[in-house]
Amino acid sequence: MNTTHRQLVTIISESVVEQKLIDDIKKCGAKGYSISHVRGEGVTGNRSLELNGPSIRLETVVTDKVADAIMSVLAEKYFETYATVAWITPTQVMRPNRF
Amino acid sequence: MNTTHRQLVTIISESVVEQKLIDDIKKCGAKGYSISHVRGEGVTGNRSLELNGPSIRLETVVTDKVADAIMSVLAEKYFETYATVAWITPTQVMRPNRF
Amino acid sequence: MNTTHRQLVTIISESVVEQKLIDDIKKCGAKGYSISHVRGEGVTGNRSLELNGPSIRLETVVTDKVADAIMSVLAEKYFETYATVAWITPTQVMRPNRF
Amino acid sequence: MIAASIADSLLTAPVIAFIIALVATMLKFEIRLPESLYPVLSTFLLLAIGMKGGKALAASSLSDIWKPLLAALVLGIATPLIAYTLFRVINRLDVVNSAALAAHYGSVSAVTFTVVIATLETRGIEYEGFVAGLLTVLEIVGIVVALFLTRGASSDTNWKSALGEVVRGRSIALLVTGLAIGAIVGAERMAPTDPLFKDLFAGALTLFLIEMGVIAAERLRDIKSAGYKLVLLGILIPLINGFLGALIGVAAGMSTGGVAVMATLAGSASYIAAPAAVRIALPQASPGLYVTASLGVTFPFNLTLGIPYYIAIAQALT
Amino acid sequence: MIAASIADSLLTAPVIAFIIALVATMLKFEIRLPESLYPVLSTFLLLAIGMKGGKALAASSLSDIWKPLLAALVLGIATPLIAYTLFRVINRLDVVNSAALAAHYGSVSAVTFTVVIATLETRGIEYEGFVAGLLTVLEIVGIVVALFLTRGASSDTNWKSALGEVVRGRSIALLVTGLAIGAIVGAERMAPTDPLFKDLFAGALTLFLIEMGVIAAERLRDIKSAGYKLVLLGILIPLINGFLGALIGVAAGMSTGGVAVMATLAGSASYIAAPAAVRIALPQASPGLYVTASLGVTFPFNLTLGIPYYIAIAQALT
Amino acid sequence: MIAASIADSLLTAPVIAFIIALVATMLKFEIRLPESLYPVLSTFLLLAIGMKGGKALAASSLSDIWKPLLAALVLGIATPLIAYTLFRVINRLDVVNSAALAAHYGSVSAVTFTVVIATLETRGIEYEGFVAGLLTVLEIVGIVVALFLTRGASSDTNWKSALGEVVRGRSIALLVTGLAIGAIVGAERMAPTDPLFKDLFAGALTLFLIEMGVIAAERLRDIKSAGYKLVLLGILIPLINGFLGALIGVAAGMSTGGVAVMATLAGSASYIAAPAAVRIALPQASPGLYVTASLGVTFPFNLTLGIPYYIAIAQALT
Ligand SMILES: Nc1ncnc2c1ncn2[C@@H]1O[C@H](COP(=O)(O)O)[C@@H](O)[C@H]1O
Ligand SMILES: Nc1ncnc2c1ncn2[C@@H]1O[C@H](COP(=O)(O)O)[C@@H](O)[C@H]1O
Ligand SMILES: Nc1ncnc2c1ncn2[C@@H]1O[C@H](COP(=O)(O)O)[C@@H](O)[C@H]1O
Ligand code: NA
Ligand code: NA
Ligand code: NA
Repeated sequence: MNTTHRQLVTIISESVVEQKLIDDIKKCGAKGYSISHVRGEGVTGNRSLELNGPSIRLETVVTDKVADAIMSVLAEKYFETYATVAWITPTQVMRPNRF
Repeated sequence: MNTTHRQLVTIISESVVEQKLIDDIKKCGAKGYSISHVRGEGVTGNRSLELNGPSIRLETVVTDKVADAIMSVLAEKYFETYATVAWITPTQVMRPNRF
Repeated sequence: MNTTHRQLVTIISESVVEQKLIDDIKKCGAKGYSISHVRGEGVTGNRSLELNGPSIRLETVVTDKVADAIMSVLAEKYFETYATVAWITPTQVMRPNRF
Repeated sequence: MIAASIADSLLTAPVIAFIIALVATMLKFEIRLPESLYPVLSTFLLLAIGMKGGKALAASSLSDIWKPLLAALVLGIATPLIAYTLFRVINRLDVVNSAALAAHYGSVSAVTFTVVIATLETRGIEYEGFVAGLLTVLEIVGIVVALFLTRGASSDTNWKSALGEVVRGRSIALLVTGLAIGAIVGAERMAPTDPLFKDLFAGALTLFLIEMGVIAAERLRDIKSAGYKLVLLGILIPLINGFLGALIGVAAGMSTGGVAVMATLAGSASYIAAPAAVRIALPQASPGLYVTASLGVTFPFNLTLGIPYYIAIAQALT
Repeated sequence: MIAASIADSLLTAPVIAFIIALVATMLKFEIRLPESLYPVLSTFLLLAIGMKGGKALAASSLSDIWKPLLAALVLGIATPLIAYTLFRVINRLDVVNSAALAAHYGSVSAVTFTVVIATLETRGIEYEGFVAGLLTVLEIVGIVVALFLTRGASSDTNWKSALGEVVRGRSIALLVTGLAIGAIVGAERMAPTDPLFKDLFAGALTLFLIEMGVIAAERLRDIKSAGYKLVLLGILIPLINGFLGALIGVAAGMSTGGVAVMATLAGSASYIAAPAAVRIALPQASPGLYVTASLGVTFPFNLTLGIPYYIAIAQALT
Repeated sequence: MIAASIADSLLTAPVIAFIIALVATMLKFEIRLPESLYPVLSTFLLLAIGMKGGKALAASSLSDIWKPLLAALVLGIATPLIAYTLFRVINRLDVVNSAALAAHYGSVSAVTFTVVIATLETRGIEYEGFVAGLLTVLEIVGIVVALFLTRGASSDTNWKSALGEVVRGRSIALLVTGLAIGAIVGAERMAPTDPLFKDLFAGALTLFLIEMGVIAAERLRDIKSAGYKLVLLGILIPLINGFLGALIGVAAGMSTGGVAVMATLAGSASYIAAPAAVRIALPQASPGLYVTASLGVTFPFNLTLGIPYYIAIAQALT
């Protein structure tokens, strides 16, 4: 089977930033993403906006370069400001041009 | 701690194919799976069947061989026909005979 | 981009054990976690407590040492007793002190 | 008089709710109902329609029902064939896409059915209570006939699972469950549940049509890429099939309201059962065509102009 | 006359809905209600039962209540012991599994309670309004007594969290919240909320029992592997405990309806609070046994034959 | 007499439900409603308020409305400025946090509005039906004015998306949708939907306030870290703004009930629209301050003591 290396970037953040975050990862070059919801705890324990719904969990499979760009944007605009956590996992995909 | 290598296969597809997809991964040798729901965007932007519910996200931890078989089935029966995306991540498990 | 290695531990278990499981992973040293819900099938097919809600899916990004500790606790207190499955995936994070 | 009839049909809470939601969504207002409400409301409406029909069935004899039932079967065969022919000839679509669309126009929209029922009641026009039974029959037959047109094109396994999908699927299952409960328990013993299943019906339908307005607005955006011929047929087929439905309803000896319901059933297009079945049985057909036609064109047309038209023919013919 | 009473109890919307859903699910029809509806309906029913009981409590004096309350406590101790003994002796189960099952039969099913209340009202049989308070007491006591039987077998921490689970858990918490609201606000000032909490009650129960029928059908499939003795005891224990409940109800000086409710509470088995508590406190006990017995056998039995039986004994004894 | 008025306001089902839920949650009882119910109830309440207002609007002329509308605009400008000044001067907060808080006190709480309406109806005090329209205006204006105070501090893009968030956001969108449906369809043709949107209103509000009690209890825990000055202002500002609202309502020639509503709108603080807008526009402001103040202090205060106070001033001034 013929697979190619890509990165899976998983981001947990406040639900109010959903649209903003989608715009930002697209600008970084992400061609697709999937969103679900999670609840949890972290260092800040910042649950302030629960009223607007539980946290979002966004995952996007992208190239190394796009993954880098997304992490930079997160560091610049999200980590300080919103309760945000992110991690990158190496993955293999078929149809590499789709990611 | 004594862990063994396995593959985590994550598949995002249309909700109408849920039963079909479960049958297919079982035929490939998957011994278990977990399903949740996501919404998102991709290359085709194919949201045509949203009325029947949001996309499914299926994950299954399997051996390398089974992962290969699943990807082949996806390539053959799903990638062209249904809005489907999949990726494979290397993982470690205990109790390897369960996967 | 400056990232550090961490482990993503993903645990699927019965919803009744949620609080217990959270307490246990915190004791092992996890600084945060995210929970969502899944349905699925496995070897035991143990769906006995569905009435109390679908399975939980807990993910926590931790150091190698904490990941080891969590797997040991699972082996000791969960694998035999509750319908539980878990896997570990290597990941990269920024802000390593948060995990 | 037709203008007054149109106004009468339009100025009900459900229809106005639909139009306002459609316009508001096009203006980018966020009025989507909570995710969990859509399946709850559709479950409620299907069960409630079924119970109502079941109570009426319990009070009917076979001699009341057999002619309308036969009429429904005839419509279930005729309407998809008419739709198929028109899509092939006028829209020059291939076999598979034409059959996919035919499955939608051969089947029915339970919501459109519900709105015509609510409109008849508001306007005080009587109809046969057992029509919910006909809805159930028509929902299945039309899809089966249309899929039959493509036997060659789709593999056997797909066929079976697609049919299972329709027959055992939620919408038929809930309608039949409601019918059975209503028929066995009977109107009198059902009375304690009336505050839920009867009194809340119009309000629930209004809420549901807010969501449908949002969904239809999203579909409207795809109309341009679908082409003007699809839009044309999305209006023409309801006019033709609806007229045929009215004629056959008259032939079956139904009342004015019953004829209007038959016309509406014949003229409406499925956008829940049919897409799910077609996606499984004919995966190569384009959802961009069939969902846009049934949900983006025919559904809004029926809700606003179609229903007054069906009622008007029914009144002219009976 | 018993046959007529059975027919009278069976032919209500909730019970028929349960049976039809059970049969339809066994025939593989997909009538599962939307996922989000189950918790909403159970919350609604618990709050509504509580409010009703609270209004009645506010109108009662301690002298009305103390005897039935004592009766409930006695039942909470006696019924799990009887169940425990029978499972040990007849079914030859080990201590842990017998205690796990005893916790279920010592506790109660709020839905079975709700159906007996609805049936009494349909048939015009009066009962003490404060029985919802007894439900709350019985739900806890039976579980505690049963878990007590296994002190050695389960670790201390599990004990505490299991008890916390039961006492502070959703079903008790919602019942008590409803009781408190009803008692403090009082019937007169609660009136504006009656269209929701009172009028919709029978309909909501009907909806809920559709879902319960689906769940019970899934459990029925496990019966074979559970063995015929479990099925036997799943019917015998309700008969015995129900009879005892009726006797103690009579001894407490309750009305015909009140005695029927006491019998039903004693004869019913928990399938929500008890499984959750037992899963935590006695993880080594097999859910395949206790969930199958309480939900697959006793619940359907009570809904169809048990309740008419309890009402019949109550009528014979008062 | 004020004591009687307080008792009259407190002893309604919604308020008692709120208090009991708040206390029960502090005692660690698990009475959180199912996750899916919160958005459904808030959608329902907003639409129902809107429809009611729409029906009243349809029956009003511009000459009835223009003065109250102007009054709402004046309040929308004055109340955030007062709040801003007090937080700056008394609580010595920085510009951004003061503006963030001002946005909350300049905007309104639809639930508090709903409770005052329900209370007025229970006590038989008349009010202008079109006040739901004023609610819509006030919800927006106050936030805009407050955000304007920080033009320098927040970037342009944030501004725009925050305003879009408010104007097109769910709560305004649902209110306006309800208003439009009610105004176009009219009271008479809306009647079939009354069992849902009118009769269930008080019950739905009661359910909703159970959930609000749980949420408020969780916020109460954060009060200590927020400081006593925040608590003080969370009570003082409603008293001041509410009094101002009553005065301006009298100046606009409104009825006793209308004046009470104006006072309540002015005195209430937003905890849905404002936090979402502020989180986007002023991410550096601390949610720990603004959510605690509006939801942990002002909301419970208004529900229990604020509303009787607003009604009392209205009765004194008219
Ligand atoms: N180590 C972690 N693993 C998984 N999820 C986390 C972790 N830390 C935080 N989260 C998630 O991110 C959210 C915000 O975290 P924080 O900003 O640290 O409060 C939490 O509510 C969790 O859902
Ligand atoms: N790069 C991606 N990363 C994560 N999820 C994706 C990605 N691309 C597509 N998806 C998901 O797969 C679904 C179908 O994608 P597509 O077939 O490309 O339209 C989308 O709706 C997303 O939920
Ligand atoms: N191989 C697997 N991959 C992903 N999820 C699994 C797998 N096996 C089991 N699960 C999940 O874990 C739950 C319990 O599994 P089990 O204890 O094997 O019955 C199942 O219901 C699934 O949700
Ligand atoms: Na049709
Ligand atoms: Na019992
Ligand atoms: Na205000």
